Amino acid sequence: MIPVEAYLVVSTLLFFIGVYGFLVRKNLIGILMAVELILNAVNINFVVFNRFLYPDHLEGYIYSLFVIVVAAAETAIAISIIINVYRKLKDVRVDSINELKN
Amino acid sequence: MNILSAFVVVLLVMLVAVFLIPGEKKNAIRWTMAAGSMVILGLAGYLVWDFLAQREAGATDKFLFADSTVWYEGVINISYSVGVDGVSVAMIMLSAIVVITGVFASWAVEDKAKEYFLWFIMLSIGVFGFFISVDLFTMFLFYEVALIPMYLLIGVWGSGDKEYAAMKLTLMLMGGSAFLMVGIFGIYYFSAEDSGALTFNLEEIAANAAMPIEWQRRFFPLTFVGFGVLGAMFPFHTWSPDGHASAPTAVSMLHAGVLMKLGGYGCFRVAMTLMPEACKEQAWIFIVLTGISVVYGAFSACVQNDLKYINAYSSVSHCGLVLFALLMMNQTAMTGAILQMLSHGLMTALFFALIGMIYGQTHTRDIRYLGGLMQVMPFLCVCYVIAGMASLGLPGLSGFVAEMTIFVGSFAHEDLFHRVLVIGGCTSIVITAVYILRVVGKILFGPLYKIEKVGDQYNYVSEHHGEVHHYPLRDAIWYEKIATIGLIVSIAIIGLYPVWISDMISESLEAVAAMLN
Amino acid sequence: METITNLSPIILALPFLMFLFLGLCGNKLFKSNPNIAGWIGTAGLSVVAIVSYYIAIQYFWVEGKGADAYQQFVLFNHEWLKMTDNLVISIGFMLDPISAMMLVVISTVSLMVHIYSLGYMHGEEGFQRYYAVLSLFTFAMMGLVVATNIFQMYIFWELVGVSSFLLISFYFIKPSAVAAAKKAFIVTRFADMFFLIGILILSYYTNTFDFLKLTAVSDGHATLVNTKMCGEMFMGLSVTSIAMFLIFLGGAGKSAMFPFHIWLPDAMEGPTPASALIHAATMVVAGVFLVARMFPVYFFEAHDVLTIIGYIGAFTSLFAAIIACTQTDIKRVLAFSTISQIAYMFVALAVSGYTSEHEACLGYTASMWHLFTHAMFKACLFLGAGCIIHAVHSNEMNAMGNLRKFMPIAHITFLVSCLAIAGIPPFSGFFSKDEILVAAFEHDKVLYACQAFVAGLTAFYMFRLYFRIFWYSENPAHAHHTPHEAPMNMNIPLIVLSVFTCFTWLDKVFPFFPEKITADRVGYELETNWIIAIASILVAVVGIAIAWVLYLKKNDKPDMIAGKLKCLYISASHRFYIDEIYLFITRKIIFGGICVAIAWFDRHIIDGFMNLLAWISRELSYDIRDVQSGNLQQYAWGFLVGVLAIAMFAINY
Amino acid sequence: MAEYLTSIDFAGLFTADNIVFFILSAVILVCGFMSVASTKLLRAATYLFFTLFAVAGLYLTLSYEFIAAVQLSVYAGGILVLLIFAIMLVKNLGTDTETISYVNKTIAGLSALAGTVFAFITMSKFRFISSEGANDAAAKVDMEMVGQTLMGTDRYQYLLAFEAVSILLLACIVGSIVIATKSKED
Repeated sequence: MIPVEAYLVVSTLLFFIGVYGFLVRKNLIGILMAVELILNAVNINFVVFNRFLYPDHLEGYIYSLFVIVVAAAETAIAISIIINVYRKLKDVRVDSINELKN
Repeated sequence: MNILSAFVVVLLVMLVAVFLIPGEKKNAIRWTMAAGSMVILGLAGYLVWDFLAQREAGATDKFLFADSTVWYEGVINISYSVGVDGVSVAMIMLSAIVVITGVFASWAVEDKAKEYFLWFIMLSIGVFGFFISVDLFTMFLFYEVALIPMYLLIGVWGSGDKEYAAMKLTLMLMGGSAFLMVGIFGIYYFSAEDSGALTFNLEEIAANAAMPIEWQRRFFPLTFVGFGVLGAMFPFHTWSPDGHASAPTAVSMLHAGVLMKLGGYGCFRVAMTLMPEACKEQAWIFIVLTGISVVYGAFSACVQNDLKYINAYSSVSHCGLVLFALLMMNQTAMTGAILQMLSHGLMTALFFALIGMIYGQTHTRDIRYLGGLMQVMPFLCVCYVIAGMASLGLPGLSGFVAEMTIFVGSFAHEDLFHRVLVIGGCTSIVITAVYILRVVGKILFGPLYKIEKVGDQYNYVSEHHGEVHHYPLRDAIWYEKIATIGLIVSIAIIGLYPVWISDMISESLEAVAAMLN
Repeated sequence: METITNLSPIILALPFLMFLFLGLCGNKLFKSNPNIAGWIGTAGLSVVAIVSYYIAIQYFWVEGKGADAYQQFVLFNHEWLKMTDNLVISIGFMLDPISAMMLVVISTVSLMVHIYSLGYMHGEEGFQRYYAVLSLFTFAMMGLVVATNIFQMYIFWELVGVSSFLLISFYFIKPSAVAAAKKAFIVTRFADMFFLIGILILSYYTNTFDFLKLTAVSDGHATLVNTKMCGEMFMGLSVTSIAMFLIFLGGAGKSAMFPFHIWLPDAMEGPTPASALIHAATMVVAGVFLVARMFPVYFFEAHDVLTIIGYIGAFTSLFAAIIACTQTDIKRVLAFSTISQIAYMFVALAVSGYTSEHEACLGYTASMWHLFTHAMFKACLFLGAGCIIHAVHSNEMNAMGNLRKFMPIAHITFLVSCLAIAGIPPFSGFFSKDEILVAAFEHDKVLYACQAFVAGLTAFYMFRLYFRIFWYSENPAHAHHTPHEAPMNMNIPLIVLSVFTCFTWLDKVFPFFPEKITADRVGYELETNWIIAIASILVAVVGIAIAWVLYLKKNDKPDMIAGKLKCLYISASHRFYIDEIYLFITRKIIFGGICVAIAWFDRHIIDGFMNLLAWISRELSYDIRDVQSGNLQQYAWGFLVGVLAIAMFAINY
Repeated sequence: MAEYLTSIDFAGLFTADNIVFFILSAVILVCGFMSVASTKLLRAATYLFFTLFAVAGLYLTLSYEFIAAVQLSVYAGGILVLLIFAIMLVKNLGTDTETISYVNKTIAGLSALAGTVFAFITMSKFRFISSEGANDAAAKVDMEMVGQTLMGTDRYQYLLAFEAVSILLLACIVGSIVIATKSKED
């Protein structure tokens, strides 16, 4: 029997790996990937808590489904934005995208 | 409907009416404004009459025409409460006069006239709302309503370095209201610690008199300085010269004439009435500051070259006298202070109106480049002389009544130090004469300067960056005459027959003065 | 009594209404024919004059005499401004010997000036305005003398000040007139400030403004002041003395006593008839009137101040007389002469006693008497000077000479007035001045010596003036521009006034002043002190003789003497540089020093501080703006740290 | 934690379940880390793919087959393909190496480490009580139940959220088309 803590350790580590990625990545796609990691970590938590603590309901289950769906949508939008940005600026590095700043 | 709310309602109706009239129909807008402000003036006249009649009939309530509607109850208790005593009646009358003359003085505004008048009405709403309120929160609300339009009115329709001036004025006054808000909430939360429900109602707070002295000590200076900024108390007066210099005519009139009175009125109504013990303790600090204002403003005015600066510094001096007298805390001096507010409101409005009218033609306010205007525009110049005479305290005009009541009242203070300060304050009447006559002698009298006569027409000749301009000069036209005559008549009425108004004010101050002594 | 009471408001109301009427509608209504405005003004004033005469006659011979003294009536007293229950400013009408006498003086001179101005001011621009202001002045001066309380007096005091300002600046296009008006107003205003402070101190202790209460006397004390203020000290001085001295300073300002005398000579920039009315006959004696009004308080409670007044008066009269000897502008000579003569009146008050038993209150009577006679002959002199100026279009003596041939009426009346001021019997000045000298002699020999010397000087400079105008040498300018006699409406006032001057000796037969105008309002029998009288006549004659020698014909003696006394002469002709000192103080110290410094301080320190605050917050904002870099990862990092911090906080507490 | 570790039966560690879990966790963490640490983007995407795959495995161990399937199809099948397309579309992105300064790495690493430590500490403070059904790891989730939960309107049923998500998806479809379409001016 695998204890709930073990899952949580994995998800925590995965989450902070994602955070690290989010902080260091220079290009937008890399950042997006890091976000996916974070979302996965969260999903693991949802599912695990659902399974171990409230197996009679499906709240965490449904939520992680939604998260996956939203992640898909988000990625689609993000990528279309990235493509557009690339068209305009020929660059997808975050520190070069500062058109709105001035 | 309560007659007091009617002031605000009429103004709101005007606001909607002007809003609905298309911007290019300037005359329609102007006449709407004139009609509306006539109604306001009529209401104010009726209010004075009815107030006196009710007092005559033996109404002894502190605030007459009182009415109250709850706005919000729960976390804080806010109600829309109105009511007036003699002091507020006087202030409402003043505001009504200045508003209507202000409308006529801005008759010539062509640029974005509709928006101008809309903001003008907003400003008036704030002013009237402030004077009719007896609920601290409502009062504060209207106070803010009055401040904000100022920014736009100066920033958009002003002259000279208007953005700077508008920003400075607004920021300093907002800084003042920040103090004020802390003060007001302090009063709210600490005024009823053991005597029941929390309330913003001035009368109830005053009646409870439950604010502990240690809290009064903290909140009195905040509130006083908060209002004092608007009352141009030294050293928080520097918004006044820049602000007034840049503001358009009617805005200067309304600002110096009425808005600055909000400061004095608030100091009296909120700070001193609600926190009398702290006031007694700390009054001397502010007396010294305002005493400085009185003399300092007058001296500063002596060497200014811009007409509006002269008048702004003169306002600092005169408004200093208001707070100075209030802090003397006896009935006579306080009556004098209120009279001075009234008188200064009228005469400074007159001054700014006249300066605006002269400036509108010559395009300069620098007294070094003006001279001999008396030959060119006798009507305006005679009015200017009258305004000057009122300012330097000529008997028969309102300034004398106010100043003398202040001096006699303040000198009745039992403390020698205060009396010596009053003597210091008396010097201002000489200095005032100096700077008023300096202007009169320089720009009105004397030979024509930079003015050429072509046939019957006088032209002002000015050189600007090598270009020579010829501005045609004329005497006042009908709307300018209405504005100035209206103000002069008011000044003269107070000056010639002051006893009724002084009694009306004095009566309302009796209780407060008794409490402060 | 009832008639007087009913009539009395006319004296104040009519001139005021005239002022409003002429001031507001004069220019419009009488555009085509300004003279109507003048006639209306004159007519109005005639009514006022008749009423004044009637009231004065009724008072002195019918109603006024009480059991042993003249009574003080308050005919009406309307509350004007109520400050406290006791401190009430009323506008009222007090009738007592001095106010009744002043009514006569003011209405007479004012009426004469009104008539005279019809001719003198004919065709001037602003003719209506001139008459409006004259009415205002008459109103203010009447209000001043009938004041029932000291604050009413102050009110009208200010009003006469402003009408003086308006009349001096009548020719407002002339910069010198404007400057003179400003100077007059500000100097008197400066003195008025002291007056006000004096009133404040007095009313603080006595809790009243009312003259009747303030001057009530019993047991050799001004009761109220004595009980309330006795023993009050401030910085080692009696508060009563301080207050009374300050009030005197107010009077000194209006009456152009040293050192406030500087405005009066310049005030001659105004139209000459206005100078005659305001700056010779009436307004400038307001200070004397003030001291006379408060005389019981001065005498009993602040006698030291009275002594100071005496010495200030003596000094001023000497000082002004010396300057008058060197001036060449005829109006200035008259102005300095006025200063000198008013100083006489102050001296007279200072040497007066209170009770009439040993003729001790001779000084008081003499002062008022001199006020009366001086008003008449000085007005006559000024109006005469006006005729002359009208004829030769100049104020300078050099433009005149030998005018007696051209203007006989002006000549005769001028001569009469000169004789009067010089103190030659039987003209009015002799009697009043003689009484002053007697009073001074009995009181203080130093003052007497000084005043006697000044009497001689007066005779000298007045006859210098007279000879330079009417004799001396023919002025070549007159050949092609013949001076002509003034019109009748200008000559009538001259004649009327000189008649007043000529027939004052009747007082010896029907005594008026000693019997009716005394400090305690109880009359007394006047005895002439012949020794002093003869001495003063001699002094006057000597003065006239010197003037005769020097100025009857053109010669080089005056220049020679001036050369001998070069230093004195030059400084006297520059009025002892007092103006320059004032100018230095006001321009350099007050304007250049204090005002500029304060204005600089305001702009750079106070305002600078506010701008500094603004600058600091702006700079801080720029710094803080860098935090909001737009860099996503920086935000994320901040977010992370923030979340961690909050979570840490939440978990641990 | 220490107390917890001592309570573990080490002999019983090497069960099939545990071994599977360890392997999956290892894959998740190692590949996850590689996907953020890799300097080449295409490789990172590949590592991400493994991670996602392993997470799906983790769901299976919890007997949530449906969600595992969704994970595979949407994430691994959809999102990742999109990502790879994007990488391909952007010039040189797949092959360029990305250099990241050590300062950034250190700060980010330390922050992440701090977060991890904090999370562990927090976890150690709480004892998670598994309900009884948790032990029944094999208990299957009925697809009918999933369907009813998604479509029902009772308590613990999420029709509204479902609808909201569908609208969101629609919006995303439209939005991404609009954004990605080349406008005529370009």
